[in-house]
Amino acid sequence: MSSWPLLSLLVWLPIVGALPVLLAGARRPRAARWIALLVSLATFAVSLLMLHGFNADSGAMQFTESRVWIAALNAHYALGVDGISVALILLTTFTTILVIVGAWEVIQDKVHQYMAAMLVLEALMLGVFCALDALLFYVFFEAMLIPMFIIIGVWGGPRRVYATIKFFIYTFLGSIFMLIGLIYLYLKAGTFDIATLQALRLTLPEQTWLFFAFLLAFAVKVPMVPVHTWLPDAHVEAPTGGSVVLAAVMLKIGGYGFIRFSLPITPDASAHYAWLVIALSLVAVVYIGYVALVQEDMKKLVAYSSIAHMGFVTLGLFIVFALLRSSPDGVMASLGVQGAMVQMISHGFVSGAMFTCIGVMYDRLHTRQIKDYGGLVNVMPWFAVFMVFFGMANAGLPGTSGFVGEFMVILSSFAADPWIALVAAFTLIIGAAYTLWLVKRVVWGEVTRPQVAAMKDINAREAFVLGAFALAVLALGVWPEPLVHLMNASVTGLVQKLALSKV
Amino acid sequence: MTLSTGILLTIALAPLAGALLAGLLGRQIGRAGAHTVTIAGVALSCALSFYVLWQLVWGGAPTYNANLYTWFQIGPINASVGFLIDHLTALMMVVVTFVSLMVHVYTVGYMADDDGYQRFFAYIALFTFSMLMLVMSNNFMQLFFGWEAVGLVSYLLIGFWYKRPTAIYANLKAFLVNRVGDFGFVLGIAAVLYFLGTLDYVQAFAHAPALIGKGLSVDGHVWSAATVICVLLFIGAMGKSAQVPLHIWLPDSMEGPTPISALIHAATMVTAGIFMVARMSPLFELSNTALSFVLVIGATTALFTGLIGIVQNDIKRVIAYSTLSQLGYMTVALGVSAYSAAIFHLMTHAFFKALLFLGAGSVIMAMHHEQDMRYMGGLRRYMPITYLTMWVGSLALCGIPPFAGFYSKDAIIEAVADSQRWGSGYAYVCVLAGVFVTATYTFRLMYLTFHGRERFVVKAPHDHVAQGDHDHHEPGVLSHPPHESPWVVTLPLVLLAIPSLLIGALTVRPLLFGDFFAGAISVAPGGVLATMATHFHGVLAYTLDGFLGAPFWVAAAGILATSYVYLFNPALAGRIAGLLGGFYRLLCNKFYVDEAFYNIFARGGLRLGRAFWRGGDEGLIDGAVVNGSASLVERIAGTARALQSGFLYHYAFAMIIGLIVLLAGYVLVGHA
Amino acid sequence: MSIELLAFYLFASVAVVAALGVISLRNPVHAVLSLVLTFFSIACVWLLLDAEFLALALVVVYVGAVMVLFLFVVMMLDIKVAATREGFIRFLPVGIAVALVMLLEMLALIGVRAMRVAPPADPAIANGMANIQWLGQALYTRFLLPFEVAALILTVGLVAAVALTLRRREGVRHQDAARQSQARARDRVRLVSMPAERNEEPRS
Amino acid sequence: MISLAHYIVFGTVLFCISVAGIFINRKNVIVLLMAIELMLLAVNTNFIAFSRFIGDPAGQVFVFFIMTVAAAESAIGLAILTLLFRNRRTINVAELDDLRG
Repeated sequence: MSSWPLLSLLVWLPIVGALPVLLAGARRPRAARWIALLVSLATFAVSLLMLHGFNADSGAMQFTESRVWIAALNAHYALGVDGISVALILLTTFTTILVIVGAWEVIQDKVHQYMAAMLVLEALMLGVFCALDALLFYVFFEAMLIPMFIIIGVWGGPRRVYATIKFFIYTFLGSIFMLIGLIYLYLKAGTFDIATLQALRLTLPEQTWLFFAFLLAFAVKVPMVPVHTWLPDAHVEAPTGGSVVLAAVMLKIGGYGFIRFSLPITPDASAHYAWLVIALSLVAVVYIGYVALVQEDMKKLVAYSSIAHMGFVTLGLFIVFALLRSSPDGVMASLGVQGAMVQMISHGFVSGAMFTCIGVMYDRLHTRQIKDYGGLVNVMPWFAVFMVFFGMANAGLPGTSGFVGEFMVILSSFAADPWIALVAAFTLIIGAAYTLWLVKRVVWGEVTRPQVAAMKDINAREAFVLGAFALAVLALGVWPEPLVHLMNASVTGLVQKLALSKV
Repeated sequence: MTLSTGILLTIALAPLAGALLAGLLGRQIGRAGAHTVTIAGVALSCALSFYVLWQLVWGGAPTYNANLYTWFQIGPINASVGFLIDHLTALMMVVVTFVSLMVHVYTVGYMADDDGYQRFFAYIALFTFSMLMLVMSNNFMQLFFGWEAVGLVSYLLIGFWYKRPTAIYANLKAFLVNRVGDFGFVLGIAAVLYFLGTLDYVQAFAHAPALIGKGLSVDGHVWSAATVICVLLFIGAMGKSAQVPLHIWLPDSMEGPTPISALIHAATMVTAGIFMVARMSPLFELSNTALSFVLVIGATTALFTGLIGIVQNDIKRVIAYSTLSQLGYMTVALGVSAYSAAIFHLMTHAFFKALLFLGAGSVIMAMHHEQDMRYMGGLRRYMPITYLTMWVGSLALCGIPPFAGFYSKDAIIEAVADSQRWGSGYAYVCVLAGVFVTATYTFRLMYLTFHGRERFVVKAPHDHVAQGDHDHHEPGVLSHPPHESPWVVTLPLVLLAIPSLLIGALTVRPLLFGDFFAGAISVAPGGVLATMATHFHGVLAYTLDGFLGAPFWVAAAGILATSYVYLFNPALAGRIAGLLGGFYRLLCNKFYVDEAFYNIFARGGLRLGRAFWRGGDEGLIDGAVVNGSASLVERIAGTARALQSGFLYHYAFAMIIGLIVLLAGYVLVGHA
Repeated sequence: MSIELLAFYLFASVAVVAALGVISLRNPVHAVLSLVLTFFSIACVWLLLDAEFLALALVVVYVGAVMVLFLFVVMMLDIKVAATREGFIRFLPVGIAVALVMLLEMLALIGVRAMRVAPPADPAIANGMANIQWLGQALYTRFLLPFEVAALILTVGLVAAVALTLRRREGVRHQDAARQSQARARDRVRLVSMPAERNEEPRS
Repeated sequence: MISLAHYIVFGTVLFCISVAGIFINRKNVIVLLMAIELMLLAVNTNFIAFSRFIGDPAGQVFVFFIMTVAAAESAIGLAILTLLFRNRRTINVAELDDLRG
């Protein structure tokens, strides 16, 4: 087990697998699809193997491997995972399969390129979650933009150029500052090794600068208000699969970045400016909730709801400091971080499923306007079951995964400050309002348009994708303990790090 | 003898299994299959619930409290799924499963013609599961799970006829208003975890005394921890149990089929809030402030929603407002620490209100889904069983001795009268006036429906196409005369009428004045019920005393007045309405609470959202900052572009002028 | 007033007047000739500075080569004088103003008063060399690399000027030595084997 | 006695005349080129004067290079001018705005 470079296999398998997909060429889309599916299944299998071998009782990095990469910069090709990354890796490999199956007949143009782009995207995202070297992380982080850029730009909607450029420049602008921060850290520490950087002592002014550099990069990715406006546009223009990956995995990289970089490298500055992040998170919950309420485009609505849900992630991560102040044993703080993590995983499933649902509708009617639908339950009963289910999950109903993270974050934020919890809990109302109003207008009611009357219920392939999502959502909602246990040691380790000042 | 985990699991999961079978395989197993599996599941649950109750009460089994599995565990914080079975739980389980079983049977008749037959059975079985999870829970997390799950099923069932715009409006409204309550509830749970460090009931109650002295400083005013916890939790109860001002969803929920109005919106789900507060009695006892809050809210609900009930014409809405009012009574009981009385009333109410709803459903079936009482009248000749059972329910509702409602309601009123808690004076006025109001709307309903002249005409249909179309018919015109409902409908009526008549007298001693709830409900020393118990000298004496009490005479006054108006002088009703003028309009418009909520929260929310979206996202962030920076670059570049005239001499001038400026700079600044 | 100073004023004033002619004369040919005069006068001023080599080089290079080139171009091109002169009056005040402002600024900056110093002894003579030797020694030792670069620049300038003005006119016959030398017999001569007479049936 | 100031003022005057020339003859490329030559000459004069008064041959060497470059420059400039005239039939600068952004 340990002799195998399992993580390298995980990261490179999709890239290597993308080659035959590309070689299958435009004339053999069937072959391209099947190879892509097999590769994604194999990658998932590797990730399961990794899960099997993972020791959840240890908070240390596991499956580590390290080779000199750029000797002049003392940069290493260093990979390793802890509980937090394992959870996100599983989310990535799982989602990719569903995205590939979901695109099966939907994508008809340049199938091989689409599938290859998806696989490469998967590999790069896995790389981000595995990297233990900041430079390697940065390379994966930036490279990830390229396949996404292509996916939106080639298979996207009518305003895809605007959306891609907005997406790219936004993200790039943020990550440039991160690069500057990393270079500073490198000059200071002489290495890009993340663990060393985390242990590096830094003065408060230094930390402040670095914190804001990281904040900008990850806030754009999460996205946090007010740097969120790329997301609705990108989602609206992206093809279904692109939206799913974007919402399910890419946004999580922002949260992951906070966990790997912002919090442990600049704990004092993070503590100092936690109020800012918390305020922005709460704004995300309330303000974005209201904005989501009035959206007329389904994808925009779900995109905005993603922003609101990701607000819980940042909230859960940054109330840690207040919680450590009030109860130094770190239990409540762990609860907050766990909540943020569970929320990330859950949001991956729920938003992925929501976008798949919208994709299913879009494939039939080629519109995403809410007013063009209505009464789907009459013609697509099984679809309605899924849509209502995922709607409920999006609204955070207990028993679905959407509830777990929100619940944990609200519980812990009350301990930090009841007012924070009060505002955060507002999502219960507003989240239900926009989601169920969407469900009401789309699913319920009488069929009023003849086009809707002609819509066919989901086929086996779509049922498989939605069913897989539904199972994941349900499993996580009914029994989150395995996930919590998987991450517990790592989260505890993180919280312990945060409790110590680096000044 | 101890309770077995297997039996408890079976109680909870049997309805779920039925729901899944009927829901997912509905087409395969067919209509008969669907109702067979769900009824079997619920019947099993019901039988086992009775067994569990028997074990606990007569078998001497100790309270069961165990976790089934860990939901999550972070350090010492544990959230689990588990059961806490004591007398209170067992009583609730019996009530829930019994009413549910009755409703299941009844549904076989009521929904016989509906396309969504299997779906309906799946929903109500799922509801039973959720409600059982709620009452059997041993911790706050699972309580919230059940709490929300019953809300979900309620949402699905109110919108059961999803083609009706009013139905899907009502279900959205119900869910959202409930969410407002849940908002408080989840914060309450968070407060419990924060102050008590656990989510488990038993541990939390054990730590409860530690709350004394703890507080939460809000804007300089320190609120005691117990007050914060209890008020927040009670906000949840206000949503679920439809207390003013979160009551607005319940009348609209009558858009759902009648069986669920009986099951969910009368007997069980809406009483979850009452159950919850009773369950949390060790916490509520610590805060007089919170209990006064509960008391005032409950009293207001009891009187004012009852008043609205008087002017309603829809038979189901009258009962719905009556439910609101009765929930108010229960809440009042909670507010004066008479938790047992609340639970007692909850139980009696579950039986007679389910009976009333199912009876109303029977009437509605007979009237071909006409719900407006103005087109009924004189039905007693056509449907005697319904008529008689409805009378049992009505008398129970009015609190006439010796019907079940008398014992519970009288106890509540007496408890309020005895209570010294802040607000109890107001509450006493409200509940006593409420008795009059209750009698009025109940007898009005009975008279309008079953007595007086027939206000409908029977006309044979001209063609057979219109026959099956129940929803769109001329008001007051029936295609064939009303008739008594089939046995699957009347059997539950009879089975519910029996407890409506007897359960009060049979159980008043242990439930109210005995130690049935010892260990489950805790009351601070000197509670009103303890005082009342000292005056209790047997059921018979208690019943006879009832005829001398103020409530009986108030009720009698209401009955007499209503009888005079509706039996002998029907024109008087309109004249009274005219006389009251503005107040009548206020009642018809339900005190304008719906309008206020709609305008402030729904419309206001949308307007706010639009303002945020257009102004904030599109205007400020995208317009000014994102695209603004892009267009700024463009504008600067455009200006700079004009400089590139392409004429050489312009460039030469620029150089020369630059040189001059540079030189001038040196001249002015001086060179080193 | 020494004879040198007198000479300086003479040459300088001629140069200035001729320079003014350069920028103001209507006919380009006259302007070029006026420029030649300026060069000459300046070369004389340079002689007063004991820079014999550069003065002569100026005459040889500029007057002999560059100015001829100018004249050549001016005469070769058919320039419409009127068109190029438009705006002359309009820009005159501005030009004068700019020039005057600049002059004043420069003079103020240079601090002419401080430079009213007598010239030292001729450095070349002081080193016991002629000016050309003095210059040559610096040029081929300290400035050898720039010198070579300057040579390169001149070559590039030469090639560039030729390349720029070279044009291949269509329809004009000209010699292409490269193609001539590449010519092979089989490109030019085609050997055709033909039977001496036809063996077919005779024409009717 | 001819002081350094004489030469400097002379060079400055020449320089300013050529600046004025550029301003006044903005349409005629040939005069512009000539004005530039004149300007270089003024600068050269200063170089030589300083070289003479400081006693360093570098100034004169520099003039040498300037002359070299100026010769190359005017050769190429005139070549461009010829080419321009051949293609455009004009050397009026007012009509040449290909560089416009």
